Amino acid sequence: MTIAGPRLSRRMFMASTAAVGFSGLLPHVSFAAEPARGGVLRYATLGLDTADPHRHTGSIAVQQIYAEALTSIAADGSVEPFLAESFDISPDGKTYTFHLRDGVTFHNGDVMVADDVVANIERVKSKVTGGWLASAVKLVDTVSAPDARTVVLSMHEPYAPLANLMSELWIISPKSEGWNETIKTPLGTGPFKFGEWQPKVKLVAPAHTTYWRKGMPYLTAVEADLRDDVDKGLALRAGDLDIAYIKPDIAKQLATDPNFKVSPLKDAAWFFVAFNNRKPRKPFDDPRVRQALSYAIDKNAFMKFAAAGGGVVTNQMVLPGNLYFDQATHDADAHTKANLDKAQALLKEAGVDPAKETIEFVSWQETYPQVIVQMVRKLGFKVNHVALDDIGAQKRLGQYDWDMNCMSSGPRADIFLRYVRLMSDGPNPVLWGGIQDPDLDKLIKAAVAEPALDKRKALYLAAWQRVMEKYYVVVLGLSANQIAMRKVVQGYEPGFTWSPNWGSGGVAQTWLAD
Amino acid sequence: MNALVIRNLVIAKGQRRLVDGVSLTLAKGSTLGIIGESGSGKSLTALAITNLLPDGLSISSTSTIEIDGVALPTHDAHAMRALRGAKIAMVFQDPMACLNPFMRIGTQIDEILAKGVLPRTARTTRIVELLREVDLPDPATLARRYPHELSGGQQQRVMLAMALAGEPDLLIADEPTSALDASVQAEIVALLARLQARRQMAMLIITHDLAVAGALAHDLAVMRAGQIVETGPAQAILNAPQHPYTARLVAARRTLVSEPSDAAHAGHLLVEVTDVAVDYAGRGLFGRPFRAVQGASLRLERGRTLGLLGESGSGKSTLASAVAGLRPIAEGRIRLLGHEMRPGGPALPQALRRRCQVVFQNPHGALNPRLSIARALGEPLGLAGIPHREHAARINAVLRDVGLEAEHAARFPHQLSGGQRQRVCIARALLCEPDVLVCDEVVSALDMTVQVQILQLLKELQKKRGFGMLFIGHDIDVVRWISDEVLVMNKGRIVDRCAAHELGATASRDAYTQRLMAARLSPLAA
Amino acid sequence: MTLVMPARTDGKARTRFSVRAFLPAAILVFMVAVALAAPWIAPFDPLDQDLLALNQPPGPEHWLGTDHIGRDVFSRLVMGARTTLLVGLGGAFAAFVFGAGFGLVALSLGRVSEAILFGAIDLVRAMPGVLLALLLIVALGEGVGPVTIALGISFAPFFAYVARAIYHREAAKDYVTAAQLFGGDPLHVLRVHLAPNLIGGLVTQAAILLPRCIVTESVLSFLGLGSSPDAPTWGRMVAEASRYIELAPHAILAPVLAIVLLTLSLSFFGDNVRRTLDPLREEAGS
Amino acid sequence: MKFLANAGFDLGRMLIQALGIVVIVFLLARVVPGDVVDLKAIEGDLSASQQQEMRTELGLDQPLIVQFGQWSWRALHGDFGDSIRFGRPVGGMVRTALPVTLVFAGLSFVLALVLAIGIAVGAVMTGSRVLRSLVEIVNIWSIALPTFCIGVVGILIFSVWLHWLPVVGSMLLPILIIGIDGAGQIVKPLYEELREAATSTHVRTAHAKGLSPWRITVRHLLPTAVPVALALSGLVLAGLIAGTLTMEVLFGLPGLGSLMLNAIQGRDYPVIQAAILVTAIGLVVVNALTDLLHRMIDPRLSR
Repeated sequence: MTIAGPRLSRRMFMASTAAVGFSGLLPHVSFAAEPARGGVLRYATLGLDTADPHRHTGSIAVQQIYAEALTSIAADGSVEPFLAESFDISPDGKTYTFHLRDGVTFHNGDVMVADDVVANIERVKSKVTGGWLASAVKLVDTVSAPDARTVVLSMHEPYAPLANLMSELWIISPKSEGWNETIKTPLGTGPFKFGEWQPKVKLVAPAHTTYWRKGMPYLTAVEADLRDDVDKGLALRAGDLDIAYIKPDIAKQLATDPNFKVSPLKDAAWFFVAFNNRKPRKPFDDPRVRQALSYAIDKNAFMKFAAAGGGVVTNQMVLPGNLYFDQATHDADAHTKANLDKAQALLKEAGVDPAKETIEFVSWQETYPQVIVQMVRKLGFKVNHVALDDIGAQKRLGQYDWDMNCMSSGPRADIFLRYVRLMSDGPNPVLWGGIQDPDLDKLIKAAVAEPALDKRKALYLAAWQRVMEKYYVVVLGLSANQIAMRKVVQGYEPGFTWSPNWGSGGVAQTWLAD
Repeated sequence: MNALVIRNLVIAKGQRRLVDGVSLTLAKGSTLGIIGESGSGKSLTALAITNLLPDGLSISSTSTIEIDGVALPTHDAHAMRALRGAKIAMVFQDPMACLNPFMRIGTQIDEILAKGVLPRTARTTRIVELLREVDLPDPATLARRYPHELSGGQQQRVMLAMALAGEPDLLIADEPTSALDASVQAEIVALLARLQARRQMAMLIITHDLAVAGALAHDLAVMRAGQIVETGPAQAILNAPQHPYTARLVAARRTLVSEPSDAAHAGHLLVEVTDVAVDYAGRGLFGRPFRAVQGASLRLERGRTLGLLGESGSGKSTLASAVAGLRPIAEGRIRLLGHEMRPGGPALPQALRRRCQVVFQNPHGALNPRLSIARALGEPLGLAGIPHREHAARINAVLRDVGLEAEHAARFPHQLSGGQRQRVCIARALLCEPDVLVCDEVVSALDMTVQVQILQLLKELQKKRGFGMLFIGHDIDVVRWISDEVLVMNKGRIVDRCAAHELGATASRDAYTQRLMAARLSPLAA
Repeated sequence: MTLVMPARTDGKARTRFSVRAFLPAAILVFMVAVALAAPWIAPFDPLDQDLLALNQPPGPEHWLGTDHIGRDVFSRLVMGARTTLLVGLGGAFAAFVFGAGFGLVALSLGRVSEAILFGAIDLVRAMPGVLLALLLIVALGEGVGPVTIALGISFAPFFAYVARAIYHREAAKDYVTAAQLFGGDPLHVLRVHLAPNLIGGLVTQAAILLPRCIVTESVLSFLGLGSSPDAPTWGRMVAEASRYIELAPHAILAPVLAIVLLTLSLSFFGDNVRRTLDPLREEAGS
Repeated sequence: MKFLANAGFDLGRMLIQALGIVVIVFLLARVVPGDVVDLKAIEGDLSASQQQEMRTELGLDQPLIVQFGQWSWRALHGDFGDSIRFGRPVGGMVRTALPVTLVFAGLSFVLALVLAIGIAVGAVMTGSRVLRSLVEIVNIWSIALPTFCIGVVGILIFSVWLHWLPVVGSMLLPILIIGIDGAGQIVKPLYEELREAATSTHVRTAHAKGLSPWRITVRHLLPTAVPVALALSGLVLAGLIAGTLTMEVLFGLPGLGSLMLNAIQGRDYPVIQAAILVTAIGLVVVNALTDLLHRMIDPRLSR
């Protein structure tokens, strides 16, 4: 299997953009007009936690501006070549060969060679303790560079998600300051350089003049606004930002405003209710009680609120149209509407008097969990709702002294990153109640090791069926995160993940109309 | 020609008339004194002349005030300002409070000069001249000082210099000496008299002190409850008062200057103070302690009164509170009713403490405003363990003893006059059946007529009950009249002691005592 | 132009006094009554969401409209009176207990302990108040209880200072000295002479701090650390609605007006309390 | 000499106070449940052993006293270490945040004092009904209306509707809001003090001297109110810290307040401590300055 990327000529770029087609929302760009050069793009989505791309532990929505990887995720969620112009996977799924692009330079002017890539993979393997990438790279036996433009990875065992995960293994010049400890000033290959960073305030990224995509970037700089308390909707309207991530209700409001364009990320965030699966308390260990609670939930009403009228009600972790979405399972969803009678009957069957039970309910400080709490109260349960900040929730969930939560989880580069949280030894499983199910683990492991897509999909689906049966986690629906842009922003369309820069789109191609 | 004519002055607060139909005439070049006790309206009359009445007080439209034959422009603020400080100048009671603490002396005087046409350099010279005119030493340096760096007498002289700066035709002096020590009072009175005579100003003196009025005024007006009860030449009024109120005032003063009765016979020894020193803790963490009393010795016997005479800051009150066991001593020893107190020794036992009571200067602060008189008097009874049912009878009895009625028991302190309050305080002390009564300036805050009543009451009670009395005061006449023996204190030391009747400016006395006696203004003594 | 205030005649002062005394007290009583009777007054469950009617303007069904998750603003306002007064009063009361208690203990133990313990109080005072409350709430967890305690600790110094000022002022009074001469022990002095003054001063202080407690609670809510997420307090209503001010101005206006009304009443009420509890003032007026 | 000794004593006391604040915050920050590793675990998918490893790496598993000792020793040498959340030098983060807060707080402080003194003096001087009502209104305004509430309305009107000011980064609106709020906290006591002073004996004397109302106000009335104004300005200053915090959050001003809030939320101990230390020292300096000013203005204290 060879996946080759086009050498981007201008025409090819247009073709590839058109091919995205997935959202049906093409950039409102008149390509007859020559992109204007210059200008600073003020961009505000999520934050930046570290200057060391390999050590990132928080959101990754900014560093793609200056750091790029061998692969990237296209708008439809498929993997596409990036710094590698193509890559091959051996039939046993154990050997990956990456063919590097010619003429890629780091921000210090050095040309990127295969040894640089090897050094990056080795660094992640040996130095980095955190992150989902670390556990994947641990499976790598050897990394070698047969020539200056080829990198070969061989694995212990087949590992299907690798190509996707490589989109988050950023290639940084080993000459970057702090390489041996924590990188302070990363020298990447991205269209913009890592300029001045004020944590939680801003990152100023000036253009990389010898960027590998000829003629790009058009902008002189990107200024990423990293403040998370500012009302981005207001800032956008006041003209303080060009591109911003906004809440669904604001998106609804701005969508009717001719000065703005609102467009979703192509992968959606999913909302779910999870039960305490590691140390379940009576009677919430009884699947009938969990089922009853699920019947109390009106998913339609919830999603209408959470996505401000948008969003999709389903019982799976991905949107319809996604490779891993299963229509039959979707159609069989018993919980699209609330059914309080059935819920009461189930409780009776389980011998539970809801008036005598208090549900310990944990959530973040958001409004949507309150909707679920109210629905559950309708059933007659008393609910002790604790809304906590990130750390507080993390701490509390990890104590497993709660019964139920309502959370959401954002876009991921690969479906595996969603399933891995449901595994017994998965990283940070607390949001999903710390499932401990060897059978489920087996199914997911088998899916991961399966190179053939159809079989892999079937295995993942079987795993998901088991999750639904056991009522470990109940998916409420999905809602795409909305990105709003001022009309002057041209050539930008949100991608699959939070990444603002990928092979067939992003800030490198963006320009300002005035 | 008259400098000031007031006709039918009425000052009201709402419906209440505080000054009611006062008419006065002050001839150019002469001095008019207005005398009266607190609340008589004399100060308001003075303030009305400068149109500086406090909030809420209004002058009736039928009143007229004329200066040099011209009606006061009360409704023209600008014209009033031009008049104030120039034609009319005023000196108030407490010079410390009257001077702006943030400004140099010279600047404060210059504020008046600056209203005129003098150039800056000429004004500087004039300031020095003015300060010299009020007999201040080294005027050039003094002009650069701040008020708090001056003594009380000096401050009042500065006030006078400031008043003179506008070359006034009329000088109003409202209790100009009341806040000053006795020895300074006489100097200021003399200065005022000299200035008036030299400049031939019209002067209006407002005072409660007959001696001051007698020394300064050519004519007198006696005020009572907002009305003038008697006017006439000063000496005539003081020597032969016509109105009964005036007569009472004069009689009160005469009582005090009359020779005291024979010294009481000494009973057994109650208090013996030997070489006592008392310290005040220093300010701040590293401040050195301040020695308020040094080497004081005294003896007080049953039935006798020991007077402690001194000016403010002489240490007399400190010594008294040490005797009462309220303040630790640094040196020496005090023997009170057989119990000996030493530096660092144990405090006075509760049982003894009750037998030595103190009556304070300000009856206002000595009574809790929240407690009725009955409850205030019940406090010592309750603490002595006397059953509640007996309280009423005892309280009524003691109220009668101090000249009050049983109905006063139901009142609150603010419903009583100053004199009545002081009687309550005395009654409260008596309820403890004290052997020693310390009276700390008990009459200083009271009007002259009331002072005499309280002093007579104390003497009477002492005769009846036989307690020993330590009487602290700054007024020579008062202390001399009530005491059997007088100790004179100055700067923390007892400088002189003698029998009360021996207290006089005779050469055998201490220099300080002589100075005090010489400064005494007593035109009525003759 | 004069420096003196226009004269107020006695008659005018008297009528103004009575209105001033009556109205604030009436409003406060009304608010407490509403808080007590809240479950019977509120037409809706304050937590009930009508997800089809978000940010509805005031109308016949929802008298004051609905908020951003479709809850009835009027019901929340009425029920919120409970938690608000509870948090406000609780905070002020906790501050009273911590401050006055700590202060009096410090004072009664003598000069050295006073210096040391009041040093500690100065320390709390010098800490930026919201920051201290913030840390305390993060440490104690959210909810009405922790917020109340955090407010109590942050505002305690005010009471300690008032207690100290009154203590020293009163201790210097001659009647306190006299009480000692009659054989009164410190407890007697505290009971008979200090307590009435202390209570007056502290109650006045509490009336001043009560609205500040309520507003501080709203600031904490705004910063994401208020009382429990669905127990409505006026402050939290303000904080939550502030993001939707354009879509639903009524949802913020209602609690703001309620807070202003409460504040105004309390400030006038506090003035009146001070007046009535201070006989000296009365005397000065007579 | 005594002046210097007193000032030195006060300064020492205030420094001890600053130290006390830092110790309290150090302890309190660590009582707060959760640490930065928990935060990193959420999105970073750290397994339990990875989390433990990271704690050791950051020194979070050492005894508190050791942590405090190490931190203060380095802080004494001007080294505040690296942010454990962002891996940046804390010194740099504080340095970039400080000027924002200094300018913001400073201007708000000045505005508050100017407004409060202006209104109070005006009301006392003219006795005007309008100005006296203004005293009450500004007072109630600051008691009852949370600053963030006014801030939101302000943004809506001036930024979104009128497009006069940007939402993010503009200081004009927050300075106005905090200035008025601060003025409200002190204008009433100041007014009452001035009114009291207006009836004081030395002001009466000044009237008796026939001086103009303007001169009386400036030279006789205002100096009397100085101690109160200074004491009250301490109150404003304390309120200012809370006010700047919410305003910085609302208006996205990258100052000390939002640095501190973010650090608390992220359990970024070195940043919390450094920011608090700087704030505490700032308070000490300002208090010392007001004290000095008081001593300089009042000749009775300058000996």
